[in-house]
Amino acid sequence: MALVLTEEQTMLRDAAKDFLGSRAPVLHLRQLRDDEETQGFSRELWTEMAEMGWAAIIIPETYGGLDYGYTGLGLVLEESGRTLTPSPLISTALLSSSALILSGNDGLCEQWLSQIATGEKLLSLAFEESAQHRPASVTTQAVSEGDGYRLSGTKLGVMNGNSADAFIVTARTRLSDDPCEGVSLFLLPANADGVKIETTQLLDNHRSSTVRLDGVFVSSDQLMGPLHDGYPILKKTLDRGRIGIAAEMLGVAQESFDRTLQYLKERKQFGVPIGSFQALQHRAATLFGEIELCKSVVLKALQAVDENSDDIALLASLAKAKCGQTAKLATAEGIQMHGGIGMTDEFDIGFFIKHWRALNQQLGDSRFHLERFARLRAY
Amino acid sequence: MALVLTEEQTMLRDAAKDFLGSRAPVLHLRQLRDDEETQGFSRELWTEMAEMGWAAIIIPETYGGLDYGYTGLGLVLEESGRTLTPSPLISTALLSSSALILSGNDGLCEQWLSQIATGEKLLSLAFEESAQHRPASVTTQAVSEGDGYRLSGTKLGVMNGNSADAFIVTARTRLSDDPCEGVSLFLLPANADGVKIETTQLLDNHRSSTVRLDGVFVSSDQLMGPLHDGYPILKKTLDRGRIGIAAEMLGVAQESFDRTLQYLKERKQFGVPIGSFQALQHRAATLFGEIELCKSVVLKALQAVDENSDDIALLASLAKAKCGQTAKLATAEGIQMHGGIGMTDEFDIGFFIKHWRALNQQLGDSRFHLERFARLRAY
Amino acid sequence: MSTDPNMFRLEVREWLDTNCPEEMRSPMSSEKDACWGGRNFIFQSEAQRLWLHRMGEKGWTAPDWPKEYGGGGLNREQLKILNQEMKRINARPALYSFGISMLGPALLKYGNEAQKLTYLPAIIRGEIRWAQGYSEPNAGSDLANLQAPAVDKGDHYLLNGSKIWTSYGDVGDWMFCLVRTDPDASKHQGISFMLFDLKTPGITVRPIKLISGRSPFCEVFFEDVKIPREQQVGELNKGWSIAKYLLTHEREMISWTGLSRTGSDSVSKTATQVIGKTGDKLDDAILRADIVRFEVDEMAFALTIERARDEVKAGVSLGAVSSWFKFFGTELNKQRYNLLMDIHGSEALAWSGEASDDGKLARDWLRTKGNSIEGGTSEIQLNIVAKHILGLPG
Amino acid sequence: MSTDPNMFRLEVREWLDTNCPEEMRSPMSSEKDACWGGRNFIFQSEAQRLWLHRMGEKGWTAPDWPKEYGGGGLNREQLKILNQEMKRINARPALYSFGISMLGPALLKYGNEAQKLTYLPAIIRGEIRWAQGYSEPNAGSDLANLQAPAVDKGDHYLLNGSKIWTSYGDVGDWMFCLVRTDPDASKHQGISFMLFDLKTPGITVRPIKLISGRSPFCEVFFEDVKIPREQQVGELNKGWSIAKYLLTHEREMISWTGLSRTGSDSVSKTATQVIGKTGDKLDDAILRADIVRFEVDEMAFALTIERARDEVKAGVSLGAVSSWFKFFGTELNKQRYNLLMDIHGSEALAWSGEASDDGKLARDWLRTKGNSIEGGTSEIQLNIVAKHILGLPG
Repeated sequence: MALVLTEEQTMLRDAAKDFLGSRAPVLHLRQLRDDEETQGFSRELWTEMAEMGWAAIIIPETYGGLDYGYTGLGLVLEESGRTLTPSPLISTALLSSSALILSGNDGLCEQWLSQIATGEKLLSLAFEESAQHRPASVTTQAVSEGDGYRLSGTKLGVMNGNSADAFIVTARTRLSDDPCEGVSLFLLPANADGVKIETTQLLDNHRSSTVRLDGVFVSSDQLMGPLHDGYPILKKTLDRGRIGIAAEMLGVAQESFDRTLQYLKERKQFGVPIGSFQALQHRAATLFGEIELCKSVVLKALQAVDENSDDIALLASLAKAKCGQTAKLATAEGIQMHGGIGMTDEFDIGFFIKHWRALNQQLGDSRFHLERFARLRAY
Repeated sequence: MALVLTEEQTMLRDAAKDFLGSRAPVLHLRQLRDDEETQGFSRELWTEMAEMGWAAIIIPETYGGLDYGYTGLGLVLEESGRTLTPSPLISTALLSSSALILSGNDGLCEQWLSQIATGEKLLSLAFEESAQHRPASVTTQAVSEGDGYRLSGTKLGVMNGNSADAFIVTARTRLSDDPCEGVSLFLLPANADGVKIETTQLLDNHRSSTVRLDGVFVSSDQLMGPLHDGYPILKKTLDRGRIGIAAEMLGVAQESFDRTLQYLKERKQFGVPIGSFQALQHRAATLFGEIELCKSVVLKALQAVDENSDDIALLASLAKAKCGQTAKLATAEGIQMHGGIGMTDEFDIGFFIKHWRALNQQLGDSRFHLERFARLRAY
Repeated sequence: MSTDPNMFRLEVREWLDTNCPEEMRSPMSSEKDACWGGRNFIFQSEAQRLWLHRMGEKGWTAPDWPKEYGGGGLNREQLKILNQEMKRINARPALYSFGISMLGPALLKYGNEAQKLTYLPAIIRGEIRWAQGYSEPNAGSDLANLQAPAVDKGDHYLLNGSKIWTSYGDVGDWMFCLVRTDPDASKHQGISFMLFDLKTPGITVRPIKLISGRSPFCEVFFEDVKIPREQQVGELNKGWSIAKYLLTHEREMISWTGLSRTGSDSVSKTATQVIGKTGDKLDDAILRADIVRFEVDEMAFALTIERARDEVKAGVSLGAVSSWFKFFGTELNKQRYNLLMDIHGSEALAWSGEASDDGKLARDWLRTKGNSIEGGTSEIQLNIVAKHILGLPG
Repeated sequence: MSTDPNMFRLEVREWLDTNCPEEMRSPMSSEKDACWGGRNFIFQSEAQRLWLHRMGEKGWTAPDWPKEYGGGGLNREQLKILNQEMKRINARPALYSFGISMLGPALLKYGNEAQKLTYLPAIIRGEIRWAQGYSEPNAGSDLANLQAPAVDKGDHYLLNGSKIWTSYGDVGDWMFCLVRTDPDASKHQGISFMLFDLKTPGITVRPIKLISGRSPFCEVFFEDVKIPREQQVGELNKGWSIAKYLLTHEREMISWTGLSRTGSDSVSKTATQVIGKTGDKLDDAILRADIVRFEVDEMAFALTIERARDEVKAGVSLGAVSSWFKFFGTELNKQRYNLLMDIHGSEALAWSGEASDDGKLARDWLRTKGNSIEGGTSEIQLNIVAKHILGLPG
């Protein structure tokens, strides 16, 4: 596939840009924060986003979706990175939908995907058990009991955990020397007995929850994918999520850079625009190039998912690592080049570095993916 | 000890600067190269350097030395790095003398140190067995025979191997699970039966030899230090060598930077000196700071040796790593900032990057010492 | 006091023994323990009040200032002895004061006799807490581009405009301030240095919230503020010399930031505790490579500060090199906090709640981003190094 | 030839089948296999001579140039087909030529009819090997600062001065050259573009030795060299336009350097072979961290080139972005060789001897240092990006 957008994709992106620019600019995030809205995003806005079709982009038509592919969703994520719009796009529309689709569990797909598509229901993945990203390290136990399982354990860093109607949970159903074996995936209603949710406000005003499972019963039909062999589904799901987060970080980097560039042209010091200083010019030019690199890796990775290529894992780590590094640089340069004003809460540029920090952490930070890139390349 | 030079040390450094500047500027290296002088250095000049006392700086007075300490030798090495003067300062005056002194073998010290001090005899360490620096990886065998040992094996990267009157050689006298155990040090005359020396011209025009030992007999009194336990002596010797090489790299970095700075002030482009371009100014200012860091670590490390501090190993790795990185940057910026002219052989700046490359490699490159720094700090 | 060093030491020891309250003989547990004095300050304890009072009366809050203005009048050697003796008993500083660290030296150099007699004793006794009025919203790195006009009205000036980045502007008593007294002169001319009470009518103070949350910084607005003529310091329109004198001072104070981890764990130790080791190596190979590069620089910087201190002791002046220290120290500190955030993973993302002490790590991390901006940006420091140390043109 | 694509393809296939000698149907084993043509060139084989002759006669050494000047006259689609068919049989390029890649397009755009008829056919047949005369010792990055004066003497110009960095100046036949024809005009005015035979009396050529050893670069000195008036191309004193046209061309050619490892092993593969692995990880943890950062950039750059090519196909012009490609590609290549040198340890230090192929790796490494200087320094490329893409002022 050529590394250019189709006309249709360009239209989707432009529509996303228009919608987010008018309905959910950075001011929207600021207001949510200042209003101390506890979900961290606007449910109303999510309904509108769902009406735009964004909750349904990757969902197959059979389940009420648009079946428009990951490249399309990636473009929307990139634009929502530009406006820092908080929403369940990643947690529900990307990660949970992917897990459901990949699980091949038709019953659960029918039950949930159509309601995700309309924006009515929200799901979140609950799989982390430490502050570091270690998806294979699952100590949550699922003990067989009657026509189901009893789950006990604690899940950390569950994105939008306090808004979720249900969780997709990893649990160990069989002990194994290989930590990737013996793990199963369950779909667990958030209101099930024994589920306790504690939610934390993050630095970017998103919400992350600790979900405690104290002998929670799930029936067998809530099992997603094969028993004992849910990890491959999780892994594929995470790679899709990583690529989506990379797309969002690209948007964060690009917008942070655009604003900084604008500032360099406007702000005068010593009688000239600060953008005429060569040291800043070279740094800006270097950053421009880094963002160009990100555009290529993100598009390639998104297309790889749509083509079901063999390189998804490698490209996911490439994209997550590279976009994480670049957005770090772009947002840090954003503050430094804005000077004192950039340090004030009144100014928007600081929101970008906060959101980068959270995105970079999720599903493995840059170093995690550098490590994985090397392993995938056998060194 | 205060991190400043004493008056006496300043005088020594000034004397070294005067001598090397007049007797052995970079032109001296160029002539040796163009004349295809096969030793890679001038024996005549070495005699003069010995007359200045430089071959005797660290040698105790009992063996005809000046007992002036490593800080003094480091200052001379720094200056010889500025002029890129090739000489056996590192291979003989620093490494071999250190090994002899540390070995505590009074007989060998008496025999050799006084002749090193006068510049009459040259020694080299022969301990590397691979292209990577792995001092504990010793496969050369020493088999006990009569009143001595028979040595077989191949030593690589022996500095000034073709000029040496004798080698200090590592050989395995006992097998052990710990590679650092069972290694002994021998002093081996270069003309002993079974010694074969093959010499290579290096990119900086220094000479490095492969020394093949084919059942070479050494008598027991040529054993330096305790039998089976020579590695600790080697290790201490290498740390002293690393600090000395760091001092020389500091000189390389400083001189390369000074010349580049001069060029930035003189060379005009677009009607102004190129040194007025802010991007180059910031790079120059950053490099200035890196060199300041190197000055501190080199002086601290040299003083640590003179004080026999517990931190010698950590400081040696700090100095070797930091000076290696800085000289890399300084010499690369040297060429880049000189532009096309810097790429020509006619101009001297290219000699600096070549010598940096060789120095950085010797006794472990920057990464080797970063790795070691982390290990010494227990992470 | 005695001029003989040994006698002096004994006298100091005795005086401290008698006068330093027991509660003041332990290291401060946090910034909150600092005594800033001034009319708005609420003493944490009677001991704190007493300690300031006694030290102020003795003149030892400014031990090397002349006795005639209430200072300690100590010479270099005596000052060293006083410091040693205070350290010996862990005596806390009796007073933190911009008056002592910044304004005082400027007054001693540029003030007239009346001004010295008016302000210096009050500074020494901790009666006035000073705020600094330099930066303006549109000046940025180009500090001399300040605009706030002070118009000569005979016995007073009339000040308008505003100042930004005034530390503790909301709790300070008086301000030392750069104002423009000649709008027609070139940028560096026409600036004057004035002192005034922040209670003067026409002054509004607004605290600035940073990306990390609350801050001591304020914006201060002036509307026809009357400044009596005698509160103008130094020559009229020559205030830029005083500003430069104070800035050099400030830069040297900030430059040691890079080593601010005193007392806390090293990055590598934190990493091994949080992430763990396999064998003897940290469990994250890439992070380990980044940490070792950082710690090599950190150690090299610490040694360079040690060397600089030794050189200063040996009589070498630090000069423009302080700009490089400021640059490198603040960049190191930013790196340190980037690494600490990375090490703590998702836990470091918390912004509120008890577990994270209201997101302390995240807020500290964000705060470090300002290190390379405040007190002269990194870019300005590199410009200074290029021009004043390396002698590059332009 | 047929205008129908399918027919054309068959005709090409048949012609190649008949005319491309067997020996020319395999990839070149080294640079030495390249055919440069010209009067000094020594053909390596009869097949090489024949292949150039036949392709030249056909006009397919310049397949899309107009037929009237001896070119192939192919349209875009036909050109693509010819390339595909040549690739299919591994046919080597019949001719490497600055005349075709650089001078030709400029002549087609700026030359007069007589010049086109004189030079283009000879270029196409590989009869003239061209050298470029742009840079001068004192010009550096400021290319327009060239001085070599060509004084109007009626039917000829008289040229003095010198040129530097002329590739293959010692084996070339003719030079295309920028000279100063109006010393009083502003820098970019007063430059003219001229062609002349390097055998013209008064020309001395001196090869330049680089830090890596021998090089194709030369310095060319002029002493009262007579250039006939009809060999001046384009408008007098307007040569800078031609120069700019050619430079853009050159930059795009150099920009792909970063990917020049085609056919050789990746850095990580070389590392694992030379240094070894423990378990599944390279035996040097710090090096591994550096390699993975490099390979991430390398892969991202490869994908960005792929994207740029796809965008060009989709009709987007590359424009000033080629400057960034040049910058990044050459920086990557320098990094690659730094890593390769590090990996090979002390073996990489050899400068002579058979074992090291006369220090090939060390020489290649040193040669890469010039990548970010030649064809416009990295600094110039970043300036161009800042000004022409980002629109920054100054």
